[in-house]
Amino acid sequence: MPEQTRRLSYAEAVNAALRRALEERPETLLFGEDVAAPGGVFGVTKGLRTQFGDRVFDTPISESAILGGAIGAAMFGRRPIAEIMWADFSLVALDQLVNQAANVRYVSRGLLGAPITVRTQQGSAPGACAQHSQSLEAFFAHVPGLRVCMPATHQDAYDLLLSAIWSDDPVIVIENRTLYHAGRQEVRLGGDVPPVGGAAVRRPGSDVTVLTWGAVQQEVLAAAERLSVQGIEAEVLDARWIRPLDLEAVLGSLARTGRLVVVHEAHTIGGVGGEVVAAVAEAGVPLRSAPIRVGAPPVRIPAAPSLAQAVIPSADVIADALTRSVHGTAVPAGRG
Amino acid sequence: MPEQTRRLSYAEAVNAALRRALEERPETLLFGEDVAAPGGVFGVTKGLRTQFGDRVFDTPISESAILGGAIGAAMFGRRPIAEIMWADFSLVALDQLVNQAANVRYVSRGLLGAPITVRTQQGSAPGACAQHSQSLEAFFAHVPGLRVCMPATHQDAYDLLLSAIWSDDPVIVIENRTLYHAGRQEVRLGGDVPPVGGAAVRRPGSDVTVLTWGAVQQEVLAAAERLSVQGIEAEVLDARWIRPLDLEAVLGSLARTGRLVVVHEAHTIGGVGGEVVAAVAEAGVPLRSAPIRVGAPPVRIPAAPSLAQAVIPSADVIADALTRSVHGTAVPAGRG
Amino acid sequence: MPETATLLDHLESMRRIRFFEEEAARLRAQGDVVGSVHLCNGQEAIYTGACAALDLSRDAVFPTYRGHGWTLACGVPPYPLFAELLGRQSGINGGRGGSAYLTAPEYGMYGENSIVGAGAPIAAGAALAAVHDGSGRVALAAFGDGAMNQGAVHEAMNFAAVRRLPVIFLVENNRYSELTPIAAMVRVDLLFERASAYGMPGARIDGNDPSAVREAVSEAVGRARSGEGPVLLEAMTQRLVGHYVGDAQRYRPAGEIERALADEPIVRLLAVLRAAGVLQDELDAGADRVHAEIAEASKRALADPPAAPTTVLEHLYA
Amino acid sequence: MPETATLLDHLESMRRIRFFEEEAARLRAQGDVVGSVHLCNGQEAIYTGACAALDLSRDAVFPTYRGHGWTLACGVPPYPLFAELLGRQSGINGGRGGSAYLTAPEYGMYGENSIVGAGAPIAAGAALAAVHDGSGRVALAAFGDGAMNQGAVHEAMNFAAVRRLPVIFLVENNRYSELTPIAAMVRVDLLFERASAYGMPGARIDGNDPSAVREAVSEAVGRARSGEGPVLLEAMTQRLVGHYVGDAQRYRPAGEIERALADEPIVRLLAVLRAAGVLQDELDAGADRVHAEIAEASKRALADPPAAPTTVLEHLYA
Ligand SMILES: Cc1ncc(C[n+]2csc(CCOP(=O)(O)OP(=O)(O)O)c2C)c(N)n1
Ligand SMILES: Cc1ncc(C[n+]2csc(CCOP(=O)(O)OP(=O)(O)O)c2C)c(N)n1
Ligand SMILES: [Mg+2]
Ligand SMILES: [Mg+2]
Repeated sequence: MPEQTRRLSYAEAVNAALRRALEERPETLLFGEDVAAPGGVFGVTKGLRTQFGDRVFDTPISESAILGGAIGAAMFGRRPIAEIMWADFSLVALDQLVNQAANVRYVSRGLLGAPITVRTQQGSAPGACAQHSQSLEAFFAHVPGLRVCMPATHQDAYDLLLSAIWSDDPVIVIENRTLYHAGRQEVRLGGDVPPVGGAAVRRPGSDVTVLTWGAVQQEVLAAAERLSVQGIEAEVLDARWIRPLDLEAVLGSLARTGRLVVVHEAHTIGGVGGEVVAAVAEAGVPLRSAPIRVGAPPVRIPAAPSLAQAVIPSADVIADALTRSVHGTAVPAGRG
Repeated sequence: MPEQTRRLSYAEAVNAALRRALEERPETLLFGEDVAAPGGVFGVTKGLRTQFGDRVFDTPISESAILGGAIGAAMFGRRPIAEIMWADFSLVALDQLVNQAANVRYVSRGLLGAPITVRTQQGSAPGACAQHSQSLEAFFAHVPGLRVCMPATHQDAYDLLLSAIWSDDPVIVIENRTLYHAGRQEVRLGGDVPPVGGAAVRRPGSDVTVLTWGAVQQEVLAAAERLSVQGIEAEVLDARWIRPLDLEAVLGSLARTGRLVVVHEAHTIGGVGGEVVAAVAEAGVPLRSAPIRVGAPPVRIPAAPSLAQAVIPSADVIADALTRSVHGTAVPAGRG
Repeated sequence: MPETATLLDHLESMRRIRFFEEEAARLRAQGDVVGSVHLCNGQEAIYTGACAALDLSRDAVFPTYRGHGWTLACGVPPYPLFAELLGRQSGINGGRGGSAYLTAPEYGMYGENSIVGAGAPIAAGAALAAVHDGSGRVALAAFGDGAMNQGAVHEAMNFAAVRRLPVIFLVENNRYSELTPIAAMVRVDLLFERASAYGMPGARIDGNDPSAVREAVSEAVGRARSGEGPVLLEAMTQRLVGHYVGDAQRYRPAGEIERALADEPIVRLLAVLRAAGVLQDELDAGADRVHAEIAEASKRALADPPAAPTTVLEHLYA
Repeated sequence: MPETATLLDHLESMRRIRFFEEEAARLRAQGDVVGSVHLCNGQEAIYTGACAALDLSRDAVFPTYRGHGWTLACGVPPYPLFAELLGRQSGINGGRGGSAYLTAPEYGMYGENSIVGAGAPIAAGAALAAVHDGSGRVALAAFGDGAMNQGAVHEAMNFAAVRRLPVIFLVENNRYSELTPIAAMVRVDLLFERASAYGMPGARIDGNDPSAVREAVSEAVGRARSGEGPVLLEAMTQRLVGHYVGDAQRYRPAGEIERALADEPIVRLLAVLRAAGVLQDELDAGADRVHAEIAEASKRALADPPAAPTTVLEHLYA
């Protein structure tokens, strides 16, 4: 597909990627709850049923059938793109991803594969209940055999989804519904489909490295701008891919900043931030202050905005963590 | 129940705890697949159906019904003990633990609770396939509202299970089938039921702290003994409870040893070992060498023993990690 | 046919639900309530009829995110319910549950569930407890037609049938799953027919007639209390509104909602009552009373302060 | 009735499975094979009959951990299968799958599944692919009676029915789930009766007669290929052995296995062949041939080296 640039919303960028995949890869299928005739509960898949007919269809409310169906179709040569409306709902059918999709290639030593793309979205949004607010990337990222990405920009909504669909491995693409319709941006369409993996620098800086992923990136950038006024320059890295994680990029940045803060919306305990901090510590990189994880405290996500705001990482909390990291009020992370 | 000591297998210790709970707590129920008439596929629940009748029953192969049934019964005042035969199988019904059990108390602000105990077992055993070999504690440990323990000794098989049943929170007790019938030990029965939480020192040492949990502890102790001959004294801590994690015990030991190795059977990437190393790094404890995680490499667990042995942490691999930690061949974990 | 007094009670109950939903829609449209709000306009007869058949001092219902009607029919006053939707500290769950996940066990309302089908095994579990505590309690699991294709519902029904649990599975069949018609969900849309293969009775009932629902649920409760096990009831009804507030409903065929408006439970019951000789004035007076009650509750809740974050970390563990 | 030649083929196929399982039991008892081994002695007619009805150059079966019989019936030679059980490098999956999770897609055997019921939606997905690639391929999902109560199986059946997918759901009803009889699993043990409410045909068939299975599956394949959608077949059979090698089977009523032995597929087919005039010598010669084949394959596999750990990290990702 020839390169072109268009102003699109995040949702339209996803739609453009799906349209391109359906056009260029005849073996793709797109299905899930409300994705076809209604065009998706968030309008992301609008127009695809009309353009591609039966290759785009609505399913019953049966996540095991959706995911298992995708796996079986992939084993038989299709390239299914399945939607799980909320990441929270994947928990009724996680078996199909962990015990099934992740094993197909390994056990058959490559005779079979399960090149499925699972599109979902997650996170907190005003008024959403505890069963519609979780950030579950840690569940997927712990599974050998799965790939996991979390596009946080309009461009990545397009690029990462295509990388996922083009990949011959099962990939979980975790979008965020608060981004879908939050304004339009220039998005480069067409061109080569990027390979899986690789972090991106969203803001260069020399004082502290902030690794983040998902929609909370906007809070991180806001905090970084705020601190810049105070002369603290944070380098903001967007992991983009949670598995594989681009540790080299993190270590490269740390070599310059010597300070690490990891920010995600998910609960800190057992979250992927722990993996990052641990990997850095194992690498033995000298740090000038103790690493800091910023995420949700140990609590369920309450529905009332006044309560949710108190637990979802905000620019304030992040700025505070960055300040502590730089002013080293935290105990230094060990001496040789 | 009066204190007494008896020689029991790990399986008999579990059985004794269940019997005590069924005797002392009339509101307990025990159910799951093959647990009643057959006495369990591992013989763990033998005799309980005969002694307690309908309070112990066999269920269809319906994990969502088993776990959801436990939650509903708990909401109505029972204290169900449900068995999920393999932790791998919990993935067909994880929703009931994460989206349901974990939310009951929080959303109702304590008006309701879900005091369920889920007994399961996990890990690799000779010949077990990739769908019967996973160590999934990281999935449960990431969920606010759940408690998670992994008894690795005969005494803990008894004590921790009782703590779980007596707890008013949903608790996942992860046993290990390779321990069930591996010999008898003295087990103290009766007495007070210990509260939830708390690590245990399995072997004192001054050179390096090894935090571990689950059956791999035996490999850790073997490695520690081996190194002792070479003059390296490892302090082996059994976390026992993965959530809540006894970080104080770890920090206390590190204050003496200054070196950390975390060993678990689960995959290292995204595993609970990352949480431990990250929490220690955040605490800013000065370490004399970089922390090391030992776990399964990124791969599915193959069935052939010769292959499984190559991926499950062995005493050799652990001893090597301990040596690297002590001889600091690893890059020191940062200078102030 | 039940006596007029009973029918008037049903009318008031259904109006309370309808007027509550109309006010909730307004609050959502205004932005006082945020997030997804799923209204039950048109399905009121199910909640009114079923709750009239239950003994909520001991029985319990396990509904879905579309649960305002169930909550009101269980006896929760409109004020703390509005407050919950509004995220107020005075909400029935202090704002933690919100519109789609609130709970009021003290009224026999054992919690909405925002995971489709997940409430069915939980209700079966409550029934399991009832078998063992000898309380004679009955659990009622309510869910939609689309939920019938969720694995957990299947497991719950088989589990309840094989163990003869005192649970009632009540399908609110409005023939839509969110934005998708039932034809895309099942090949056979006679959902009650699934019951017999599990070994329990199944029946399709008129979900727009509170008396019919009450009768069917009463019979099911009787069976359950006497140890005869579960029942599957398929209550035929319709949504007069979108799946959520803001749903443009482009997917609904022309005339469908208009036709539904002619047959919806309140319109129907009003006709019955008029035919029974109840005066229009009396009926209007009743409407005014409930309107006033709702308006007052909404106003009061709106005036309350938002949920206080100070205690947000409490009650995660016992 | 099929001609004698066909019946002799069925006999050889069933004997290959039976003798393989007898040798596998010996290898497990000796400790050459480790871990759980689930044998299918007594259920051979299902695999032989079903595979005879499929075109395995394009169709595919999705069986369970009790899958040695399916694997052999699909044409996988005994040698690489023994080698897989033994964890040898020469195993059909190089030892990665083992007895309970092996796969041989090149033979139309799309993998055992050790998660009860999980293969059903995957088979439905393969059928979905067939609808789109115009290959006319059919998928067959095989699972036990106990799996019928797993949510994923329910979802798969409804999904296949509403989308008219070319998939056959074949229940191997041996009336046990591990150590528990079917009475604890379901209230109605006529499992095929669940089919009609999904909108697909369902039938109970004689799972001890390969010809009956072949006929029923052929008809189902015909329907599927011509776009008429899925079918649920309940093949009545029995386990002549334990759930796994080592299962003491204390849970089985006295005389049950003895009765089963009188009606098991090989005994029955031998009687039919004798009645058709086939000489005992010919039948015995056939048995000797297969015994020799199995013994040779086992011996050869035993002599092979264990799976080499050097490549254990390969093929996790493409
Ligand atoms: C497991 C799961 N899958 C999907 C959803 C998203 N979802 C919420 S409501 C709904 C439609 C439910 O339809 P139905 O069961 O008929 O109930 P109704 O909304 O019509 O009352 C869906 C798909 C969910 N909440 N949970
Ligand atoms: C989801 C899941 N739950 C439980 C098990 C444990 N398990 C393995 S086989 C089995 C019994 C299956 O019975 P059935 O479906 O009748 O098949 P059969 O073994 O009789 O062939 C059970 C409960 C499993 N493997 N997966
Ligand atoms: Mg509906
Ligand atoms: Mg069976």
